[in-house]
Amino acid sequence: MRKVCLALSFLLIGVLALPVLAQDMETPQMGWWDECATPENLPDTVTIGVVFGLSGPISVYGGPQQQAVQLAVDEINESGYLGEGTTLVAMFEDSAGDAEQAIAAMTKLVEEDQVVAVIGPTLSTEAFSADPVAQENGTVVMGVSNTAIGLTDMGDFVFRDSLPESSVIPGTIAQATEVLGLEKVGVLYGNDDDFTLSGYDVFVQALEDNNVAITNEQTFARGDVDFNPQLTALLADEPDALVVSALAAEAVQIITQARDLGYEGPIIGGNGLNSPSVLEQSGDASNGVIVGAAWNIASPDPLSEVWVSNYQAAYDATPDQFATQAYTGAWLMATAIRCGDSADRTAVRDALAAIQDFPTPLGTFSFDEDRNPVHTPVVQIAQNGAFGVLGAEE
Amino acid sequence: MDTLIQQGINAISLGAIYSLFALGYAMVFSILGVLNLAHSAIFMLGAFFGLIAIDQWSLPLWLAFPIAMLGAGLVSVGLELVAFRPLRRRNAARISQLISSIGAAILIVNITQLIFRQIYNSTEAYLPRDLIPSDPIVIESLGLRVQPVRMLIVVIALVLMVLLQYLVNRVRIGQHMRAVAFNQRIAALFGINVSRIFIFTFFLAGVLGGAAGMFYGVVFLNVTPFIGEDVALIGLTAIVLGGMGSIPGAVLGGFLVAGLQIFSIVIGGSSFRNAVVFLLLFIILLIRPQGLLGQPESTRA
Amino acid sequence: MDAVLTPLLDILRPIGITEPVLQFMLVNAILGVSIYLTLHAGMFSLASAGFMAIGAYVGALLTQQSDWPLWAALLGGMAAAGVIAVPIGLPTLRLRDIYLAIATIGFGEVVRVLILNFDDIAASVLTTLQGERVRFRLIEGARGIKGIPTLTETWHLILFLIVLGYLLTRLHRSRFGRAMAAIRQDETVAANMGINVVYVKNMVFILSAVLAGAAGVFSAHLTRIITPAAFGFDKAVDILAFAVLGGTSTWIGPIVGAMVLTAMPEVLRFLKEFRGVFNGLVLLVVIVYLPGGLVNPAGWSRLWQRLGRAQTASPSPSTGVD
Amino acid sequence: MLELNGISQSFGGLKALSDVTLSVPEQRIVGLIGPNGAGKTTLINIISGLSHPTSGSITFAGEHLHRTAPHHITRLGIARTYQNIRLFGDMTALQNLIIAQHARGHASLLDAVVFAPRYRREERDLYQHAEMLLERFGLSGVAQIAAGNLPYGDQRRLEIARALATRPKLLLLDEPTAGMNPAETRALGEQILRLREDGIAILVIEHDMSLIHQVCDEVYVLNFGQIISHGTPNEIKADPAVIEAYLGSDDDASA
Repeated sequence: MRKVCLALSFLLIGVLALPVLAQDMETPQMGWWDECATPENLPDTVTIGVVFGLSGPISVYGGPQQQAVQLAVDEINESGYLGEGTTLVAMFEDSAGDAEQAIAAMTKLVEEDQVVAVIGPTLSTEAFSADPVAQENGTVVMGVSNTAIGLTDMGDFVFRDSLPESSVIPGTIAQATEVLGLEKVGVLYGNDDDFTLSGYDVFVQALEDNNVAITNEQTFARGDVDFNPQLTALLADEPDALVVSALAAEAVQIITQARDLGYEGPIIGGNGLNSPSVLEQSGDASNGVIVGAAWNIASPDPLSEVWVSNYQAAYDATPDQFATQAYTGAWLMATAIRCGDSADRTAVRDALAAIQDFPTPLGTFSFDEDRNPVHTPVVQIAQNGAFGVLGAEE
Repeated sequence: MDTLIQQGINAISLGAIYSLFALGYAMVFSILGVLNLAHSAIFMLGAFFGLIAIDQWSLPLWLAFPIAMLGAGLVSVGLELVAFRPLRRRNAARISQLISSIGAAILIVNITQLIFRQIYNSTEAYLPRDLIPSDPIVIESLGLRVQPVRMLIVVIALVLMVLLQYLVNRVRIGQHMRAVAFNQRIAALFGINVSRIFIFTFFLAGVLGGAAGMFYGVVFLNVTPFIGEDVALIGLTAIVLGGMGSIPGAVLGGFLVAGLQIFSIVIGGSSFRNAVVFLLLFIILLIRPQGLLGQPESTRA
Repeated sequence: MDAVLTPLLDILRPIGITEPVLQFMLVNAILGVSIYLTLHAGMFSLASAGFMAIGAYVGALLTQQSDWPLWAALLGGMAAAGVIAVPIGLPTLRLRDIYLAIATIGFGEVVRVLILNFDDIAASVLTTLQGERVRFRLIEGARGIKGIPTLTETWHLILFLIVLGYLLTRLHRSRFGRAMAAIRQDETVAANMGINVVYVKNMVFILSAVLAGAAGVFSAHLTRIITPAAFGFDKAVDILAFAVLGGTSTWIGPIVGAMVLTAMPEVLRFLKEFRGVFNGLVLLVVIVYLPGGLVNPAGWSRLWQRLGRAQTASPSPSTGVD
Repeated sequence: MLELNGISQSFGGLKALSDVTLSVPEQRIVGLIGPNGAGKTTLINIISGLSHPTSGSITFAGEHLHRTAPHHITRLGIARTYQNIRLFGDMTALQNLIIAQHARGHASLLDAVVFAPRYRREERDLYQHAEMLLERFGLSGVAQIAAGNLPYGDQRRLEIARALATRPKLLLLDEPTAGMNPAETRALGEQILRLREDGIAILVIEHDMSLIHQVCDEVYVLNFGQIISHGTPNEIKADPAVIEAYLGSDDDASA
């Protein structure tokens, strides 16, 4: 299996060097999926709406997400994925991380612009505000970074391609406990943020399930930059590992400051720590950071590698997990439109729900009956500035 | 005990940043009687200019630092000219000036956001990690680990504060500032160019705010157009705690808020730290409505 | 009601104001009036965001957990905000100006922190009482209360504002309203005129809290989810901007200010990434040229005169820069 | 009517008043004179409840005023004016007089909302009384002008009218003629005398001795926080202690 992958990777590098050839050769790249025929009944333009946090602090995530979707849309149009003469248009709206603006943006897209489907919003809290607007209008809305529990319970038009924390973290803890022999840990989490707090909930449950004791819990608030007080308190108990539920910017600080305080043990994190900036910015300090996530930049999946290099070529930056999920989301949406051969909202919903075993940068992707994603998360450990599979070394 | 000393050092270095930031607020307030809510944007610009100087122009830190301060100072003067002076001319209520400063802050943050996107294709960027040697100074006997950058900040902050104190008390323009703060009309009668003093005050406030922002960037490396929001409320709390418009009060307030935040984490966990800060503020205001080092209100009337 | 609303929305929709936007404009108008009341009695209070949070949480719990109808939850949320305003106002309203502003912001911050930690506090209290570990989830901290039914309808808000407008006109013609105005102008003299300053200030503070509570209930039943982050320092400053941009000389001002400031980001959506820059620019320019706010005839006529002068003197360009 | 007994007041070690005993009988006009900084305004502030004495007692119409709130004192029947005019500048002259009748009214906010008969009757009465006062002080013509825009003399008279609008039994006037010319002063004196006929007792602080002579039944002299003399205007004028107190001071006491 591994050999096949390796071979594919080599092939891919060659393909990248000769993009023109790639089209002809039908090598693994997005859009390569032969389960449904090229659509014939689509209008000249199919417009999908995209709601991301493009201004304010949330734009750190929303900005790359927008670029990812745009990249996907360009690829889809160039490859004629929706058939000759059909152009996919993404209409972007900013929600600024604010529930009211998310509702307004969603209403504008769904009711005024009459888009076929919507991707977004960036935050779970925005999704809980705005997704019902789409649901009430019988329009598909797909979260690409919403990890909160119960999101898709809002209705049969609500989808997401982002693995909820509850599908990622338990595996991470189980594996880490096994490999590292954890007995007691200190927990540090952001308690004023939905994302980090839900992550904390799942961590605590998972630690309990694996009989790992929690010596001390500390919290921080979004925008905090000095974690010395919390870390000093946590490290006083000499834990086997630090468990951290934080977003990227805070995670960098936590990792570097913990190392500065002399802590050398493992640091276990969730989705939030899974950002290229975490590794880049914390340098050697990141050695021993264990991350369970839906996707990682080091993923050996050939589609993932193509995606990363395309993104780098287009924007001169490395994509993070949320951007990858946004990119995948756009492709999933296009695939639903293609396979449904219709720009009708309900047809798109049905076609999307039917997607099974679709090859994506996230791995082989399916929706379950609750419109949640099914694919294998990865548990990885940072060594010398790069991620490797946990337990695989030595 | 070891942790307590360690936390004490944390509190002092954080307090130094808060104090420098709060000083700018306090100086503008002492002269105008108006809160400059755009001061947090100036703080952010300090970090931003520092980032540009180091990351884009590859300048050394010792050169980037004055550039950040100067840049922040100049934008601060721009604030006075655009957001405050026209309103003063129209005898507008102070509350209108407060709102115009909010408008200016929104403007600055959004423009910075656009520039960020242009340069970094993102709304965040990081200062290089090896800017200052990060090997901590270890004092084994006390079990202490101190990052050099933190010591550096405390030292530079103290130097800046002493310089400011000297300027205000010993130099002519500083004395003119105090005269204008005491009574504009009388100061004008004595031949002091009041509008020049305003500009100078805004410049100084901007320089100090920019320095605080630059420190913040150097310590925490992560720079975004929004870091001002993190300190806006803290700075306000510091000057109210210390006494509005009092320069030593702002310094005291800054250290006090930092100390409280950190020790409430040590004692009761970090969930309540801002609540603890505000409860203390509340109690102090009820006992001393003018803040710790502020002048009683009756003397201003 | 629909007969009026539908054509109104048909006019507004092309410029970007859909029904939800209109609803938030109206909710914010209530908040504008809330802070206007305190400003009109000379109190620089920024507590409205905190009281809005209290109203939102109480109202949401009442409809969601106890199945109360909206009108009952509205009364519940208003009452809760009003009751909490009493112990807050009594000590705090002795402070003035910026000190009062900071103390009330502190109140909002404490409310926010309490909401974040409410479940933990309750859990630890229950744990000590019962002697075994108890898990408690009600307020949900930063996760927010989700799935709040969208019970607020546009006509509720319009009706509420109409009634509020009537009450405000009557207020200004009542003893109480005149006492408020007197306190704003000179607290000492007002006391010497036989006005019980402490009583009036506290009553106004309570009324302001009750209105903010109402806005909170309405808002919670529009946004479907409430999180403490929505009621922080930013919100407090926003509410202040509603009142000041609109102008505080009449009660119309804060309503207009709130509606304009709420609509602006939506109307400016076509500017894409320049939206935020323009938003700040508009706020700055309006307040610089109309320091008394949008609803302030004297300010407009002064501006008109200035423009007229600038035009007649246009040959020399320097006058425009002045 | 008003009895001050051994009033002392100190501000942080500084003694502003010491052992001041003074009384204002019913239907009398009592003058209070003294050099600048003698503590006259401090005394008025204490009587009107703005500050509380360190020691001593105040009785008004048989009631003991101990730490009584200012609005309560007004309701008991004491009204005052201010040395530097403190009108509600943004409001019209008429509105100033309406507000001053606050304690007279009883209509609640609810009455105003539903236009209760009580509210309408009360409003009518308030406006009538206000208009009566405006006429009495020759201000009818400026009723609708913002108080802050009135000429100085009008402002002085409006302030007295506003004090009267609270329907006091005792009126405290703090330098009512400051800034007026002799003719205006004379006219104001006439009006003060007429107030006495209406049954109002008056305590007047003045520098202008001509007014004191014109209106006062008796005079107290305050110097360095102490009463140094008490008697009829003529007795005071002859008191050597008073002359000494004023000597050397660049005061306009003899004007």
